[in-house]
Amino acid sequence: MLVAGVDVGSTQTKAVVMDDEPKVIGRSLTDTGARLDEAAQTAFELSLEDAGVSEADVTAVIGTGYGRFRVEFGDTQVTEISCHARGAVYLFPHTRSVLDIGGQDTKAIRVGEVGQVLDFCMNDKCSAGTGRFLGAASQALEIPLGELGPLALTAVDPVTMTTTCTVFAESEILGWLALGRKTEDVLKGVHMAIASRSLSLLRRVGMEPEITFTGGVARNVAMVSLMEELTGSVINFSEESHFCGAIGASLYALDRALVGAAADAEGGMTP
Amino acid sequence: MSATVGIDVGSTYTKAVVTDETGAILGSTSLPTGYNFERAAERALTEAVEAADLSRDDVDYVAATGYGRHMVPFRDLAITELTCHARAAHGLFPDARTVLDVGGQTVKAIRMDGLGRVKAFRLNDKCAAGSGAFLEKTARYLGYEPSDIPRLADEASDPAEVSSVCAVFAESEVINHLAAGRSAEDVCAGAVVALAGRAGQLVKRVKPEPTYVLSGGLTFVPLMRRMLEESLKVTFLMPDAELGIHLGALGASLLARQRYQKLSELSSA
Amino acid sequence: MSAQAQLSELLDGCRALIEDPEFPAVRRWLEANRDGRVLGHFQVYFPEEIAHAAGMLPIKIAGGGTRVQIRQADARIAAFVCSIIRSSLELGLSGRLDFLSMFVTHPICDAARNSCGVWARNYPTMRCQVLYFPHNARSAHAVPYLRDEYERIAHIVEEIAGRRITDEALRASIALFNENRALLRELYRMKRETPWLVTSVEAHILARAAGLMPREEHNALMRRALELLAERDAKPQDKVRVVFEGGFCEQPPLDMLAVIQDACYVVDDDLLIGLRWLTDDVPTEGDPMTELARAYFDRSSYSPVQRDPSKPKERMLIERIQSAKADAAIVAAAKMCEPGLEEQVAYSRALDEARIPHLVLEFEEKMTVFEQVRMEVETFAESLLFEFA
Amino acid sequence: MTEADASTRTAASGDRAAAPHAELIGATRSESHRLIESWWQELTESEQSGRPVANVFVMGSLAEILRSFDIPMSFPEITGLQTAVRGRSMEYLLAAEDYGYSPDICGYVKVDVGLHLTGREHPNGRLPEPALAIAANTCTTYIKWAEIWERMYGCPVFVLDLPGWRGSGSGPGAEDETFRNDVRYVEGQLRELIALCEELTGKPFDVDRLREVMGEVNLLAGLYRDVIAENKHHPAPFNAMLDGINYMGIANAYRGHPEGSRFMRVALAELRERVRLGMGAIPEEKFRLLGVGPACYAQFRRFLELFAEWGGVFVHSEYMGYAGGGIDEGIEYDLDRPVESLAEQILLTSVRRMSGGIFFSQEWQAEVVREWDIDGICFHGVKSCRTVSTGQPDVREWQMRNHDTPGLFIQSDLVDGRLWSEAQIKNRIDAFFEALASRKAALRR
Repeated sequence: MLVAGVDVGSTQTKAVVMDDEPKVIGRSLTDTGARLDEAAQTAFELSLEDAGVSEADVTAVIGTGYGRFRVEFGDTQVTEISCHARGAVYLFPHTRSVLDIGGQDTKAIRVGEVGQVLDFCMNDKCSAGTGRFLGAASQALEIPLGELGPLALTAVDPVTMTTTCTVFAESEILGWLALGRKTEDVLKGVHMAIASRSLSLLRRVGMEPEITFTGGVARNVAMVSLMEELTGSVINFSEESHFCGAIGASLYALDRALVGAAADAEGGMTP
Repeated sequence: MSATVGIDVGSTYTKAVVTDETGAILGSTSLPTGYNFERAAERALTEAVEAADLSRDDVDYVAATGYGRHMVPFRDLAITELTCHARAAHGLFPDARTVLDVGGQTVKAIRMDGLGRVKAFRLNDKCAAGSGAFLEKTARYLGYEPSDIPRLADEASDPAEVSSVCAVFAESEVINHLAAGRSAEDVCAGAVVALAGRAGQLVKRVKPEPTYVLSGGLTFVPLMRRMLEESLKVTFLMPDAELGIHLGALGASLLARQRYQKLSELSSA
Repeated sequence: MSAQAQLSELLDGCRALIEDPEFPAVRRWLEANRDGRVLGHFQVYFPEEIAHAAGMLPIKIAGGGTRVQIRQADARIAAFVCSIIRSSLELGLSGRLDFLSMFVTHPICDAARNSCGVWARNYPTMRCQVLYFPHNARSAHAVPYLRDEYERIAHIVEEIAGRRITDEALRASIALFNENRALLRELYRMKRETPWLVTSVEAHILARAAGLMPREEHNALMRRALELLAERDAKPQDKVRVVFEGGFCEQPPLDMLAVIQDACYVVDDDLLIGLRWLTDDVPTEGDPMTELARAYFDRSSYSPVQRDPSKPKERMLIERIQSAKADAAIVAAAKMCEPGLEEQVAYSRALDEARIPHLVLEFEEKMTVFEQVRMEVETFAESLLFEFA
Repeated sequence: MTEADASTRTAASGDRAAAPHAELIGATRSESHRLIESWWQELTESEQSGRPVANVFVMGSLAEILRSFDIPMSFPEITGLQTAVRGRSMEYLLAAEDYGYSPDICGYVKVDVGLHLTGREHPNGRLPEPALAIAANTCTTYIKWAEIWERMYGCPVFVLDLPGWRGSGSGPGAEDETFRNDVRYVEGQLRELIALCEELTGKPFDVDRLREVMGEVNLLAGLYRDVIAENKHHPAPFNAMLDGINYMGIANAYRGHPEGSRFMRVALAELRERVRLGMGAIPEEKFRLLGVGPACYAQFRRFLELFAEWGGVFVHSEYMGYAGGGIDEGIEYDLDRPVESLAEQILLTSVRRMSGGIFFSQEWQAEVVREWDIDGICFHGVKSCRTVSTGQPDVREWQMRNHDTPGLFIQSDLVDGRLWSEAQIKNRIDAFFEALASRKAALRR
């Protein structure tokens, strides 16, 4: 039996195909762009290709992310909070706290052993779009997103960035540069601002180890090392972190498919 | 020949304008500021003077304005761009009393007197900042270039409502309109309507008087002007696009002239 | 060492003190007084004499400014609340206020009243108390009520300090704080009459230090500073004279004051008005507790968070502008500060009527970028000074 | 409140509410509509006739004294809410912001100022000029708000100091010395208000009329408590964030007026009929919620839909406590010493429910979760109101840590639609119910 999960984010759309072991057998990553329904369809088809299977082989599909309602071919939708929780525990079974710094929202989730959401909290209004701090820094400093982390780690005397508002992140970065501060010190300041805000969110849900990073920012080495320093515990992250939402969605799809199969076996209607 | 120069050192572009005793524009230039404000100002001065086919010692007074106005060592005076905008608007339209500048990061509303002197002004408050940048990001989300905004906005049938003042949430409203399948034209027009609404509100804060002048980067979108005129029930005079970019530098050059004349009267008296 | 060198050393020391979120002067006092107890009080005014008379050290808790990054307070405080509430809680949650035996806040605004609940939940052992100042100031019952309220706080202080507050001790404390207030009034006379001798930033640093060190030390420091300032040879500059209004609770960053003083002389302000709330000496005869309570109403300044019909705030502001012979006013308010932002409209309308030019500004204690503020302040000064601009 | 008490209470008053028939269903909404209509009529008639009207607030209106002088009361919080529910608040917000008020301050204040700046033309009728303003310190913005009218109309402003909860530890009890001092202070202030009302109306104070009004409040408060208690049943017969708003509106506007208690009896009869028929506030009740903080009135229908779609109903709300005037646990005025008892009870309800009750509400919330069998708490922070919103994240975490009660935290505003972000709020609400569903499934297994 095969299932799939499609995570339509504000900037990128991720899709994953899994078998019932469960194991990931196909994945894809595309830019979301203006037409979210098309992005979902394309990502799904690419993941099928990657898995070497056809759409008919897939029993259930679940959409997640902000564009979850545009996954018209999906059976139902589940929010990315539930999916990131489930996906994080799949990737790292001892996960008890999950942190996802997304393009629009930042989420801190406390999870049970089977990936159920025990408590969650998302960023409040004035600190929305934390994930864009790094985008603002990359634009202001003209340095590719991927290189920000390693450069920040070389900082000696980081600036203290006090702004909460993302709209002013760029002008605060330019302000520090205009005062002659070194690029890596400003960059570490940016990472510290994001890390301290994420810490506040984790504290709102009462964080417990192990902590797992999911979503795009998870691959930023400086963010991981900073959070390990601030939380005093190991942070799990992996190349697969980017697909955590889609993995979680496909696991929910698997639950649905298994329940359906059991019901069919008894001859009853799926609930 | 006695000329004066105004240099507007912006965070992205530096502009310079040379004017004669009558206030006529002899030459101007515009170049990327880069990282060194002083070098950009120096190059802008040289290019503008060349454009006016004058020499450096024809220049009797230099006024600097804009973000980097304090980092121009060879200036005679630093003046803020608000004061310069008002003076330039007065220079171009003598009976102008209210100026609205819809720029990239901030929106400025100014009321002035018959001599182009600033009487009252208001800038957008912190939560309404980043208006210009928001419009550019909206274009990118729609998969278009900022230069497409004017066309898109004009072709809209039913502008999507973008109600949030905060640029971060306005952006996510744009994304979610797309998620709900709204057309790029309607979403783009919605963003312009929101910005025009807030800029218009700012004008009311300075107890505006006719006649009205509109300037700033976002005026390249015709819908912006139409919405402002509709909501404020006024008609705006507008400098032509080329001159619009140089308003700050022009105002600085005209004020340099006034200051130079005052000093020469004092020294000869 | 020359007088000028001594002055800059004194001022640099003060600046380092007020910018150090670890409260070094308090820790030095605790080392010298092994069983000393410290009382922290939030904005705006607190009758510090009551704590001092029991041997406690009263300390003004007024936010962490640009030096404290918020790591824990945002887990407790919602968005849309001013920065001083958030950073003051952060000072506590990060352990920087572990020396406090008691923390007192006041019903100045809804955010401050609400945050006392947050402090109490997060510090079950620390005595968090609300000193309920009356807003029905002209009621015949207001002074006796406030006297009972001071008495209530005094009993808790006695219990913590392990020492009774005698009338003599209270009168002595009142005399000490009278002297401090007189020295601050002298500093503000200098700001009004010879603003070129002391900058707005320097005056603010000297005044703020009062709330961060034992008042005896601050009196000595102020006497020395005033002598050195008087000897300064600085010449007057052609600058606009303005009054800065809006610093009664959250403080504007020092760098913002620096931007303002580049363009204008700030000849009077309401910065940390709580430390100068009583405008002249509290009588040291009669029942000291009643004198303190009466002084709160009858010998006090004004602020958007005290309702007193006999002190209409717009008239008081215009009097402050006229007595300081200022040409204009900067009417500022902290972001998200409900009382400050509401009063800003009343002040602005009243100044329009009185034809006094004024600039409306928004600020936050944690601001580090001043591009827009600099443009607004310079434009304002230009429009007043240059007849051509 | 046993069944016997209820029937004796209704039988004693012997009106038609006792008969258990279908026409009871829906009676409450038409009654509240009629009463709000006639309250507005009294305001607009006073505006034309020049009869002195008092601007008051829901937390500490002192209706007891005003009604004994027959002074009509205008509630700007209620009239402000009404503009938002009818989708008309934006024009008044913009009028106030054009006048100079900041986007950061209370939306109710701005809607009210916008109304005054545009000739007091409210969608429901023309608001009168205030001849008197009463502002208790249960919310310091009340005092700033009254100062705005003071400047506009020069009307006298009476600030009522109600010293609140002094800090950690339990609130004051009746015997506590500080409380006795506070009661003396409040009683002194009430007598000063009585003198002010005598001057304003030219009528002498009538203590018997005050006793009569306070007796009515005792009745109203008892019935209001019984109405709230009906939601302990499964399914809950009314939605605290919808019908509850009507009950609070009447409890304020008709506090001390016979129509107030009569309305509560009609509501009680309908609720009991609904309980008897098993009629819930929403078709299929799956999740019982406690609401902390008000709703977003600029998107009122959508706000309720986002919860109802998941079968979520607000069974109780902190809002019905403090914004109902602090009578949700009944009031026992001692009519033999009216003014002193009024001072005592106003102070106790203020400390327990309206000031202390908001900042130290964690214990009360935990008790409500037990008694009303609540599945989760929805904390709705609004930019306008720092009184209710500032400490919400702390209380939410406290509830989870100490009682394992799930709490949702969402944010928007009371009346300012510009702060309603549909996608973000829906995302959080959906995730909350997904978690509640898996929690309930785990309990079943």
